[in-house]
Amino acid sequence: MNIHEYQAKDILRKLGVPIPAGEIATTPDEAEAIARRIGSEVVVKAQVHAGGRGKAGGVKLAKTPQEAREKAAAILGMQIKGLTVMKVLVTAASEIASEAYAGIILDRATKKPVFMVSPAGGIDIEEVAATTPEKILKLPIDTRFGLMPFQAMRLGFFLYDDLAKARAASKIMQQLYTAFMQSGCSLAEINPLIVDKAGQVIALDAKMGIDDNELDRRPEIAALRDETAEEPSEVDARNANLTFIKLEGNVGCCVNGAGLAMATMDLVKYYGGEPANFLDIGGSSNPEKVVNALRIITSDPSVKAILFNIFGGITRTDDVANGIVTATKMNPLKVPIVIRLTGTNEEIAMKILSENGFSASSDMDEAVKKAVALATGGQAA
Amino acid sequence: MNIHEYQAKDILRKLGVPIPAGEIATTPDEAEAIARRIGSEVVVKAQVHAGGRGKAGGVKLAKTPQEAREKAAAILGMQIKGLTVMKVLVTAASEIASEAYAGIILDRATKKPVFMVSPAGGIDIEEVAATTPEKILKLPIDTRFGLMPFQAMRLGFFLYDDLAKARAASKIMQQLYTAFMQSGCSLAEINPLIVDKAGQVIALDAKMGIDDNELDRRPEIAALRDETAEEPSEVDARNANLTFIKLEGNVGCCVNGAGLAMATMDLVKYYGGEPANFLDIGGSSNPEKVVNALRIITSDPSVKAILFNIFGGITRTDDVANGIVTATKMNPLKVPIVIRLTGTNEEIAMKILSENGFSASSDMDEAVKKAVALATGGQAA
Amino acid sequence: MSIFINKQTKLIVQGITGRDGSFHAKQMMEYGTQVVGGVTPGKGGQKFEGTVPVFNTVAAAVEATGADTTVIYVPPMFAADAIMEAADAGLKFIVAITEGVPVLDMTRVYPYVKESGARLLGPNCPGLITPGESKVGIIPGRICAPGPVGVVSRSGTLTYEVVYQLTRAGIGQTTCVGIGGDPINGTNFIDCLEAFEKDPATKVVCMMGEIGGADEQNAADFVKHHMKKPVVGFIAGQTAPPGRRMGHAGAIISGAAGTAAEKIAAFEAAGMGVAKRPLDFVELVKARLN
Amino acid sequence: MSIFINKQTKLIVQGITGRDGSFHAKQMMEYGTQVVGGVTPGKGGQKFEGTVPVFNTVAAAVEATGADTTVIYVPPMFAADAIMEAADAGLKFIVAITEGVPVLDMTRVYPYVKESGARLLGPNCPGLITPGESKVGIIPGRICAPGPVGVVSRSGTLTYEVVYQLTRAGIGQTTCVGIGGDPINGTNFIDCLEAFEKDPATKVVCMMGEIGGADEQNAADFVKHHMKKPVVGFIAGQTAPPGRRMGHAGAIISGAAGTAAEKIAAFEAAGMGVAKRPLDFVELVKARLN
Repeated sequence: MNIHEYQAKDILRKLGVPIPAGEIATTPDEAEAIARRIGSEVVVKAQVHAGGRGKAGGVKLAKTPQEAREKAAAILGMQIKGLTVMKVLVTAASEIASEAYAGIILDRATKKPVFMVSPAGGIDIEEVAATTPEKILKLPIDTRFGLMPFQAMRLGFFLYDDLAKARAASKIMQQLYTAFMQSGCSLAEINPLIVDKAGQVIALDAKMGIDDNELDRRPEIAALRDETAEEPSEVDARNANLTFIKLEGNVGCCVNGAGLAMATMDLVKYYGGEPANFLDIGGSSNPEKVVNALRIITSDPSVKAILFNIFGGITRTDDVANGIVTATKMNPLKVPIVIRLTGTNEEIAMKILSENGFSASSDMDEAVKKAVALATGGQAA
Repeated sequence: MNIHEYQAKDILRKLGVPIPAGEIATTPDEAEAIARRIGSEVVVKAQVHAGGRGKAGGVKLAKTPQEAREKAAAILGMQIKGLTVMKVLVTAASEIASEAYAGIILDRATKKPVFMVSPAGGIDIEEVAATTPEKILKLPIDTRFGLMPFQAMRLGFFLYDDLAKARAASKIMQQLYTAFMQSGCSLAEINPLIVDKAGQVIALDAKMGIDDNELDRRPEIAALRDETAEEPSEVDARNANLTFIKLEGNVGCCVNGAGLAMATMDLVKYYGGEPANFLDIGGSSNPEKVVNALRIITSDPSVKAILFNIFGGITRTDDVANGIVTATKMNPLKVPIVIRLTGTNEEIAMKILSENGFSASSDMDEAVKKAVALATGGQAA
Repeated sequence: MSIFINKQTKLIVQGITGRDGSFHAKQMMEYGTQVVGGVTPGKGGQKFEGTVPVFNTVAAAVEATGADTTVIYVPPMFAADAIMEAADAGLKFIVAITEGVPVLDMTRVYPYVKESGARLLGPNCPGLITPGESKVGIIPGRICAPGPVGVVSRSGTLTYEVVYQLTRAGIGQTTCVGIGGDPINGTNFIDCLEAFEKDPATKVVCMMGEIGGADEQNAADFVKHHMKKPVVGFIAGQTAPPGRRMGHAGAIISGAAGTAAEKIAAFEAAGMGVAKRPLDFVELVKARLN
Repeated sequence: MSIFINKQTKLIVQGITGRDGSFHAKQMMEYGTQVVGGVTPGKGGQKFEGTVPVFNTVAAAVEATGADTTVIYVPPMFAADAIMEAADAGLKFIVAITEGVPVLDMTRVYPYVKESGARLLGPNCPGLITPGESKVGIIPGRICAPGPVGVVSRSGTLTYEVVYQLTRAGIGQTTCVGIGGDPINGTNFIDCLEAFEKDPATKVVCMMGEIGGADEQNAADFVKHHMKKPVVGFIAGQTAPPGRRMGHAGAIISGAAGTAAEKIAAFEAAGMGVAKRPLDFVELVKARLN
């Protein structure tokens, strides 16, 4: 789960990280009022779960409250990478003397959170890593010990030669690490971490990604989810306990298991089609899940054919068959459906389906080929 | 540093450990008032840094507030192992169904805090360990991971078969461990941990020893020190940054270094004397320390001779010599002094001493023999 | 022969009285796995299915039964503790089925288990099966058959699909291992490849990877430098968009890293057979068995 | 020959610009120790005594100087971090002089250092000296002389006393090691005895223990079963009362355990020479050198 810049900043500010004053606005009026309260030049920043806001025109400097209103009016409602901007952060502008980068990612290779810091901040850190790797210090953190003081100081000295700045940065590193651990992050970054004209080390932007598995035990973090900033069908799927990702194709896929779901999508492509989605109904075989899955798939107008691929292990294929029958009775399908079922209770499932006018196959390749043909204008068998 | 039962209970109570209501009294009046507030049978318990209070008559049941006053009057002012009782804890009496023991000690063999629990509580745990070791579970805790839930449950199930009681005990184990770590303990124990007639698991007594090295960073724990409960000469020495322990003999010892100090005491004994104290002036050679050391040694009326044994490494022996001269000018000695000095600036030290009428030797055995002879009625050379 | 488990494996089930634990414990017992005990705090002293003793703690279960292996079906927030309890109790092989374990928990679990000398499989994995001998986890026994092929995969149902195709084609398996789809897990491809290389009964290895991370690339490197036996590989997620987690916490393309193309190229560079679709395994394995 | 340090030892000093650190760095340099660098955060780039480069971090110091050993003079609340920084930077021998380190800190430091593969001496120790070659710590150089006796002790000035008596009697030392008086320390008697046993130049070992714990008893056991060289032992604290900490955090008799009598009995059972007073070492060693 991603949270917004302003939410990440709230978390960091509470832990003591120096961050310029700022408030969230959903209307130009509010933006103007906030700018007036701040009483200096402000920056108006689109709050969306997408990178490249700056290039897309989602970040603007405003010298006066009136100007803040105008910039907010321009940014609110704009589309950035397909997402509509619903909120802007209005925050005091800083005079930047130098920009650095500080981030932590949960790294699968070292099996640890890894700090990455670079005095070359403000730009894409992956580009720094590719072009000038010597400008990045990567420091894996053993969570049994936490971020030790000497490590924090080493990170600080990598950014700044001056003791006072290195100390200030090392304190921010401790706070960023605390935020990372307390919030259950998979990613937390401050970019840019600046030194202002007065010599203060300040976080100007912040980003956090949360491990979804942490949300159950961190209700205060789970509450930060902003469903208005997400694809509605994905919100719908998540609330139905389905894993769903919308794609650009026209073959709607419904599969049990993530690996098989990906393999099914790949096979669609292999036979010349394009998958409309990733959808994993998971291990349990609750017919209601199937009903929800069909609703979500069919709500996408670009879907021209639906493909079920179910390998019954724990999943009982008769439950899936019952789900399909129920769902299509409630909402008759407007596009053809191709069903592949095999494994647990396969015979019962086949019987249920044929009694209700559906045909089904036990062969994956055959089913995929048929679905692709239907989506591209062929006929169901 | 030891803290009192009531202080240990306050720490545990704040962490959620169930503990009967209780307050501290320094007069019989206060004890009566507290018993009245509690409104049930109470126990009046002497607060001293000594074991065996019960056997010494320092713990009494009182059925009425009037009786609490009487018991408090009897206990306040009594001597337990040489320490005067200045305070009593007046606490609600519990109906005991069973007694268990739970403790944590910092164990040098495993280099870890080790939990010890036993369903045979209320008595001396060392005796349980000696006679029925199968009734003790010893569980070393890796502080990198802390007390893990499964360990706490294992401790709980060792005490109680019943799930509810095992869970309650495991929660208390977590709280005890937290107290141990947060307070910088070397020992923390609950003895007895009881089940009352209502089936509740409750801590009836608590004891904590703090690692002296922790006090600098834990001012709130350091503030719990009760100097009225300690030997006055030891309090005096600690405030002068000296390590001092009063003993029963008559040869006052002043040495630099703990190992050499013990070896010097042993040598006093070897030559037929008895050391009056352990005193380590430490590695630095501040003349003021020597002045304080002499003041503390001579304040003990049983001291019949004073022995200095200084091996000058970091310690400059001329500083020690100057300290002796200054101290004896301020307060002329009433008992003979024998001085052994060797090492750094030995020649200067010897000159200072002889100019001021002291003789000194560089041989440890010779000096010790002479001091013993003087203390037992012989003459200084 | 086989890897990790066989007829002698003595298993305890952590969470044996729970919904998933009890269901799969029965399935494993029916398959022939020696289920010697179970653990559920507070149910110590009971018997599961009238025969299997239940204990309050893993330590007590191990002491009473001499178990060497455990399988864990406990809710995600308790899984890290359950794994560490198993390692602490001296179990040498720990299979964690639980899905949804926080990754930060695993950053502590991993070094703990390693220090204890145990092997962890999972979490978020289907377990493993040595057909005809023992199964630990949730892989359906009836799709497998004994034979000469080692199978290792990050996925559950995709494994079933491939194993099912192999079995239907008359090709049995030594052991089928699902290592799980989480970013940090206890046993990786290389651990399994190494074990299959050493197992005399295994003649060919099938390996099903997916997008995300570099485990498959590292495995390909291992195949190239340390394996004599032929390996056939597959990567799921060729159509996955970057930056989106495809169900498994570990199945995510970060920037330009962890793509299917990159992994397939690594397989090819290692001289491995590459299955373009699950069905291809059958012919590729057949060709390498002869 | 010697143990742990010699002419080749390349040392950095953590806390080199502090009061104790600067004093002893000079002493070590005067004795001939190769002090190749120092560490004080914020003083990176300076030179100590005009010659020794100072760095902000241990990592930078090690990278620039190739040091293999460090000696730590930092305040007690920072000592644990300093030790872990040294281990993290790849130093193989870490000598921590600092007194007053909280014991709970050491419960984390000890496994950290162990995992790193480094050896820690101390904390709360005087360090060690290989007479005529190198000294690391605070043992006064002029009381030592090269020769065939290995010395290991929990105490500082008591070590000086014994070494002084030996040197005055014409008996020199291979290496004198002070392991420190804390309950948890990095190197114990057995580690040193093992090293002395392997060192061809060491002919006799002197060991000064004290009350508290069971290290001396364990060491006696080691002498009995694993050493060919003669060992002479002494225990300080025969007159110490139970339950009182005699200066050193570790010098405390708990109940009936850790008494001097118990330890001396262990020495005798191991066939060791037992010095009743420090002076006795001279004759006992002499007898064993011939």
